[in-house]
Amino acid sequence: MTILITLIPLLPLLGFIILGLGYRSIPKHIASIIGPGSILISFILSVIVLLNFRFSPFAFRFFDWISFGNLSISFDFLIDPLSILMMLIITGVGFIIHVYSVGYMSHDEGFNRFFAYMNLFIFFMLILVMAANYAVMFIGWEGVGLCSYLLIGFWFKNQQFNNAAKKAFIMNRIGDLGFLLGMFLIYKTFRSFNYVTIFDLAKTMSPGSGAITAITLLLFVGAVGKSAQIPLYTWLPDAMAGPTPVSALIHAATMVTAGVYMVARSGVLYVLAPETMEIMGITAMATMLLAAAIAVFQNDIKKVLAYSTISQLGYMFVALSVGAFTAAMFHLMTHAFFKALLFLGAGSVIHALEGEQDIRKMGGLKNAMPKTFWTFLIGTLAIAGIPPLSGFFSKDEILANVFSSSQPMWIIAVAVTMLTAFYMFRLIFFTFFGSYRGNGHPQFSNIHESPAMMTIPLMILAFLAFAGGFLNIPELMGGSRVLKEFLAPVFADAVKLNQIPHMPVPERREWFNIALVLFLVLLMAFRAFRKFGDLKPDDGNRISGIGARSIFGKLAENKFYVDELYDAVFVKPVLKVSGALHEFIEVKFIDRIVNGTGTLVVRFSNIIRYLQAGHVGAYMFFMIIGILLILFFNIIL
Amino acid sequence: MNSIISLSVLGVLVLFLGILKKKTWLLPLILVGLVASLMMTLLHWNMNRSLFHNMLIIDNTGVAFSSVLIFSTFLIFLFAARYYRKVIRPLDDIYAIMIFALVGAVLMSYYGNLIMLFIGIETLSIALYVLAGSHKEAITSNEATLKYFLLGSFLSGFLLFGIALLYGSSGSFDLYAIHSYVVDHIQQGLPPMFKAGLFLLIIGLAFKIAIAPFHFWAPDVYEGTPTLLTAFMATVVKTASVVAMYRFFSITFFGIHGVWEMTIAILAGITIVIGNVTGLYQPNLKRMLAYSSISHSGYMMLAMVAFSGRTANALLFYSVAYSIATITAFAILILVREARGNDYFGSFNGIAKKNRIEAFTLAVAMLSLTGIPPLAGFMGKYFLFAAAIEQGWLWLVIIAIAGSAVSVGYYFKPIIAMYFREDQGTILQSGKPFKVHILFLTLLTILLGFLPFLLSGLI
Amino acid sequence: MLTLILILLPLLVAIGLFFIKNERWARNLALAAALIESGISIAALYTYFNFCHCQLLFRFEWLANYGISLKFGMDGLSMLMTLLTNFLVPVVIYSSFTQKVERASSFYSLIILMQAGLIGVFTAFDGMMFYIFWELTLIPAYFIAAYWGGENRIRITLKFFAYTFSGSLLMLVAIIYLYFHTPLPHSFDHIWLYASNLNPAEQVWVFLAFFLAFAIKIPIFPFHTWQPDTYVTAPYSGSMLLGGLMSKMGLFGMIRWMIPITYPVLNRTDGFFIIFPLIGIVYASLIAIRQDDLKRFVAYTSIAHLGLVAAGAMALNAQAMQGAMIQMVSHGINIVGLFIIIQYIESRTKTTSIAELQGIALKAPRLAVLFMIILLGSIALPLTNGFVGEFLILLGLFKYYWLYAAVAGLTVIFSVVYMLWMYQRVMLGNTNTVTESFTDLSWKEMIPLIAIVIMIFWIGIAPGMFMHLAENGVRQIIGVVR
Amino acid sequence: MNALNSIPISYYLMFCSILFCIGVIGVLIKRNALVILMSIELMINSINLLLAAFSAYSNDPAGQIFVFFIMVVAAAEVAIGLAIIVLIYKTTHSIDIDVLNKLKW
Repeated sequence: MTILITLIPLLPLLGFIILGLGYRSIPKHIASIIGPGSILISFILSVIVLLNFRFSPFAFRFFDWISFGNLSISFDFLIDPLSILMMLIITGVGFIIHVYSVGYMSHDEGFNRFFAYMNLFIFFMLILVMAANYAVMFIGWEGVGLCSYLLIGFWFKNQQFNNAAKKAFIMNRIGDLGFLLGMFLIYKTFRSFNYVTIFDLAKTMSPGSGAITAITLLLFVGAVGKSAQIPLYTWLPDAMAGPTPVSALIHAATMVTAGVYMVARSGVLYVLAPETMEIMGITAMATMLLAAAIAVFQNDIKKVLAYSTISQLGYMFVALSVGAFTAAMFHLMTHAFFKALLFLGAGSVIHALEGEQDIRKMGGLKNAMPKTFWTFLIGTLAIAGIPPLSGFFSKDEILANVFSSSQPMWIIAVAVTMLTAFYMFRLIFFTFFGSYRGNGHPQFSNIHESPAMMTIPLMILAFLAFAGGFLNIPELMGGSRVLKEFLAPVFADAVKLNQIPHMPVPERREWFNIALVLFLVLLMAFRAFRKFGDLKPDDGNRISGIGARSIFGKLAENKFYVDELYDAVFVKPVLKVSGALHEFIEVKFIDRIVNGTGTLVVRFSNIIRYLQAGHVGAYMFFMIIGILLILFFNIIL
Repeated sequence: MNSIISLSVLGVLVLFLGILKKKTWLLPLILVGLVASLMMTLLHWNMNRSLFHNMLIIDNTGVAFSSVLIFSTFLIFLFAARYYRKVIRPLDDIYAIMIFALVGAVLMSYYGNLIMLFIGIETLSIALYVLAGSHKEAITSNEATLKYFLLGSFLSGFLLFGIALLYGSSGSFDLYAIHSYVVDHIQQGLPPMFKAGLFLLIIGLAFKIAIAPFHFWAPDVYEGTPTLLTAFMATVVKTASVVAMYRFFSITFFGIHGVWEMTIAILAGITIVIGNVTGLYQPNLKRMLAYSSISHSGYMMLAMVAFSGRTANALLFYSVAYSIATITAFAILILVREARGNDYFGSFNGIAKKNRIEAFTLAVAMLSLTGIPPLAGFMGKYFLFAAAIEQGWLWLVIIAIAGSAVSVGYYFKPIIAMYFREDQGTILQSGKPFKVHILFLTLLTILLGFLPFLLSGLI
Repeated sequence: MLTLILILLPLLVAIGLFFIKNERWARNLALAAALIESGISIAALYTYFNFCHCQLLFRFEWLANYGISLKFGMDGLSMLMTLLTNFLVPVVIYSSFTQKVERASSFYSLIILMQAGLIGVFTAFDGMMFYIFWELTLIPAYFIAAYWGGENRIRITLKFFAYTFSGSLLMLVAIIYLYFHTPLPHSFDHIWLYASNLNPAEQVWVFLAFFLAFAIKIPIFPFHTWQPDTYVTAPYSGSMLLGGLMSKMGLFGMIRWMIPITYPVLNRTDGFFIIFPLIGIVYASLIAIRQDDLKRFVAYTSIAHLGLVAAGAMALNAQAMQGAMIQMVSHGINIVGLFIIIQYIESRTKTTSIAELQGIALKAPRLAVLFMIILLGSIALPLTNGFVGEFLILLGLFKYYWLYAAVAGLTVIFSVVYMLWMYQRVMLGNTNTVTESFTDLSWKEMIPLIAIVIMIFWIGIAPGMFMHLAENGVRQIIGVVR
Repeated sequence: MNALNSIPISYYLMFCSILFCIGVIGVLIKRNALVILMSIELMINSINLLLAAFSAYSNDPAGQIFVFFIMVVAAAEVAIGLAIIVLIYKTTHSIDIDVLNKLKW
């Protein structure tokens, strides 16, 4: 069994190594078997693991990594419902996206390189979720960051893309520093990195103790970096520079949710730190609101999806901040399905339009590429939360939990839901409805559906996005909560220790909430339809978006100038300081002192050598003075 | 004793050969004679006796140092033939005078009585006055000898006055007698007359060792004197004067400290600073070596200040290491002057390209003088520093290491010129014997660095 | 005995090489000697593990009445550093084969001589021997840099020599001073020196002397200004030896000599002296960002990295010191790798200016990959060698004082900033006129880099052996400190 | 003998010291090599006198023996000195010591 489990991450690694070493020699058709194949096998293995999983989490040692004295960091894997769930999502969705990429990247000369990176990413992601201690988790944590860097900058001819990649890595690293310090504090407090030991010890500690608050905050910094929350979210939109499958896999389905996973994993610690939970809640609120607001005004199809991802992640963090871990994980899963679907759909559109990403130049594609359209529509409905699609259930659960703990938060969450619905429908109307606005290139006539290699994955994901929700139908609707039961043992302690007050909500109220939210969502959808239902090429001001009108719109369209702000506050000053340090401190101060001592001695030498004037008389005189001084000091004194 | 007699005889023989115009026999005879007298000197090893009522005291210190003196002279004579290649006349006079000077030096390392000290010093000095001026045509040589003579006799006047005062107060010239006098009077403080005498004597010796502020003669005289004899001055004279000072202190102030140490310490400090710092600005190797020799006398004073049982040995090792390196440097200097007219650092450019051995030896000599391990110079410095630190003269040691740090600035000039600057052309014409000699010296330098125990445990 | 052979073999080879006229033979002989040396040190490792955990001691009373003995041995630390030396020197020599060296015999004999010196420094258990070999390495380093160096090498190298020499003279005084405070009979043996009893004031002075000497050698801010110029002007082999091994002498000296002898000072000043390397980390990283010359860039990055190591060494706890040891090895390997790559780039494009380079990755994927791996190693990505050490150091520092760890941790961010930016500007983007005709690495050229990459992953994934070696020594020293 | 005793030793000391100092001053202020030579002789002779006095007072012959040594040496020194001065005069046609300062700095 353990061998099978270790194979799960190792197979993608093997794929990476093979493809990496033979990135020139291996022909495409073989690469396109190795790449997805390795993932498929590890998916099957994960399924096997799931099937013979007996509801008792078990950890085992792969090998000893860093160990000396009393410190021992070993490469341990932990298999419990949570990690199994993540493994399934990663390998499953990963495999589908791999398959899709075979079609999508078919014409790219970096084909093998692409799959090598993708496999490497899967490897690290699996390490991240399968780790049994924070140190090993950190391996994955950094590794996925690296892969996202490599994949965002995949087309490295273009320095813009490289900048985006660099930005992503750096911002991730800022988070990672927090994570590291968190780990150190953990080690200092609990003398271990192992989840089990840590949580057992933590349970005994009093809630709100300083150490735990600090730990959770530092870890949360890491999560903020990884999961693109305020203030470290600006890398994610830029990350859309990478190939679309990358955006789907890394920047929607898996990597960006690592933060959520990590917080859920350390749930025990977090419930013991109410302050952290509050901070997390506020951050998440702000993030999802901001991101949703920006998304409404974006005209790049992928950017819209990117911002929607950010806000959905905020959603998950809100759930975490009220201690609704299952809900968060549930939404994580469904989000993985429908956001991957949406990205791949967008990808197929871009593919068809030969790289066009501006939705203002699209339109009327629903006839040209029906499969893409229908799947995309399903995705939209799902994310908008239309029953009975997956999004509805997951969102509803989060909303229910939030409502039971604090109404104001609930109101904001609802607002975000409305915005989500609005921008998603705006997107779909811009893209697929109305009439084609891409004047000339490419000709509407030769726009056609993507190959089966790409559409089949779309359909599979569409099915998942549709049916994924049934895993966890609330009792309210008399459903069975498979996922909740499945995850229950993991979160048992966390839920027990949860500090946030949960007032029971009467059923009628819950039904009312659901109905209300649904109504509002439909309202927004309708409003979107009224505005952008059928866009013609001529009516410019509607096309150019609402941005043109209100000042708020302007701000939002320019992402509230956050990038510019960061540039002015951090980037430019650092460069200036760097130059200044070198010029003034290094060269003109420190080094000048060093050289100065040298020149000083030489000057001194040049002075005193004139004592040696060459006149015998002078010499005698000096000597006499010397003699007199010596006699004076030794005899008179 | 043997050495004194044998050397005097040798000198006379040399003169006879000169009369007989046997030019070719001269140097072989001298070298053999020197080796012979070296042997004779070593025969005295471990026979501690005093001759003529303590006029001469034959002890291991004396034996060791006089052997060193004879050996250095031997090394210098190795290069004599080369140096006087162009001269036709026999040169017996110069060689003879050198040997007589050596006799004086040996006397200084054996003396047990101030009379002997005086005679030794004067024999040495008067001989050197002549040698310094031996290059009669060269005005520089004339100037050198004049300066040396005037300053020398002037200072030996003070030396004599000192001796007289010591005699007046202690009633004897015998070191042991003076020692007993000191022992008696040290409690109620030595009388001013004695102190005056003491310090005048010290000053007289300090002049010979070239300690600031009595060092002024050194650079000028070194520069003006014919190079071979400069080597003689820089090594033999210095060693002899140091050992003379050591003998005086070790016997008259046996087991007594604090009368003269602070004075010497301050002088040493000044010497190290002036020597090293001034050396930094010198344009040519010869003058630079003069200043380096000044600074080295400063270093030697470290051991003198920290007077202990190990001082003699430290001085011995240091003077050997210093002499060997200096002689090497002068040997190369002779070559360069011959080939390129002058010894400005510019004329050393690119020697390493065509004369690898010469460059290598000079480099080793310079590094040894700088005190880079594992060369002899380093071990020498180590013994001095160790002695000084043991006695707690930390500030002096700090000055000393600062000096060594500065000395890198000038000792590396020839190295840089030879290895890293572009070539100037003329190759140095050094015969095979010459190569062998300098390699022999370099080997000694390295060997003493690796196996210091050959010399470190002697006395 | 093995230890003695390890020191003597290169010495003799170095002397022999001087007299070899044929340059091709000279360099091959040098490489052969270096490889044999590595073989011997592996044998030493084998005996160390299998037969005795003893320290392969060699002892010979050299100056009995002055307490100096030729005492050489290999505990874990020495073994680790010796392995590093004997791994890097062949790599350095081999990588120099790709370009023409005039007077090769002298060149290689100096390199081998330096190797002898380094091994002497790392294996010396006698204070005076440590000092002697310490200086012995300086001479070949100086000559290599000054003879085969770039423009205005004379001034720069003389500055380098004088600066480091003054520092080590202070150390000499400190060592002698200690000697006279060792229990009777005085001795330079390290156990005696550890046992020397000084009053607090003396301790401070001795500590300062040591600290200055090592700080200049490593170098630690603000004593680092000789280093960038020297790295730039020195030939590549020289820079590799300086950055890869000579800087380690300082750190090793700290761990082996300074800390066990004067740790009370570190305790009393609680961590004041750690502030210098910490400043150095931030300062050098910031400066590195804007450097245009690749060698200068590497120089500043190494100041930052070594600052971290020094901070770890002075944090006086097992984790940090362990990390420092591992990180010394890793940094040595990585910086040599970087220099090799820069050497290849310059040999093809005749420039080291970042601004002039662009898009090399398009032309040379192999170079790009190897470069990226080494780069990841030096930004301390998990599973590469950089991480293990950096992680432990930061962990230890955190235990010492969390703020220090936070500041030192900035290297996690900065390293990515400057490294990636450099990589982006040099390797990525589209080619320009300079890099138009850039040819990819030949297998011959790849060999040293592959060796380095293997080490990077070995230490990164399975540091067990290295940890074990380091632990053995570190435990002793921490034992002394406690 | 008693005539000698009637003069205290300190007188001799004073006298000789003054003589010595005169010699020193002569050396310092004169620029003529010959005069300097003479002044040095004066110094040495004052020392001779002092030594003689000391030896007489401590009736110990050593002092007076030493005086003879000094005389011999002084003679030799003077011989050399004059030779040198002649040499200088040949080359520079002057015996002013300040003419010769080629060697400096």
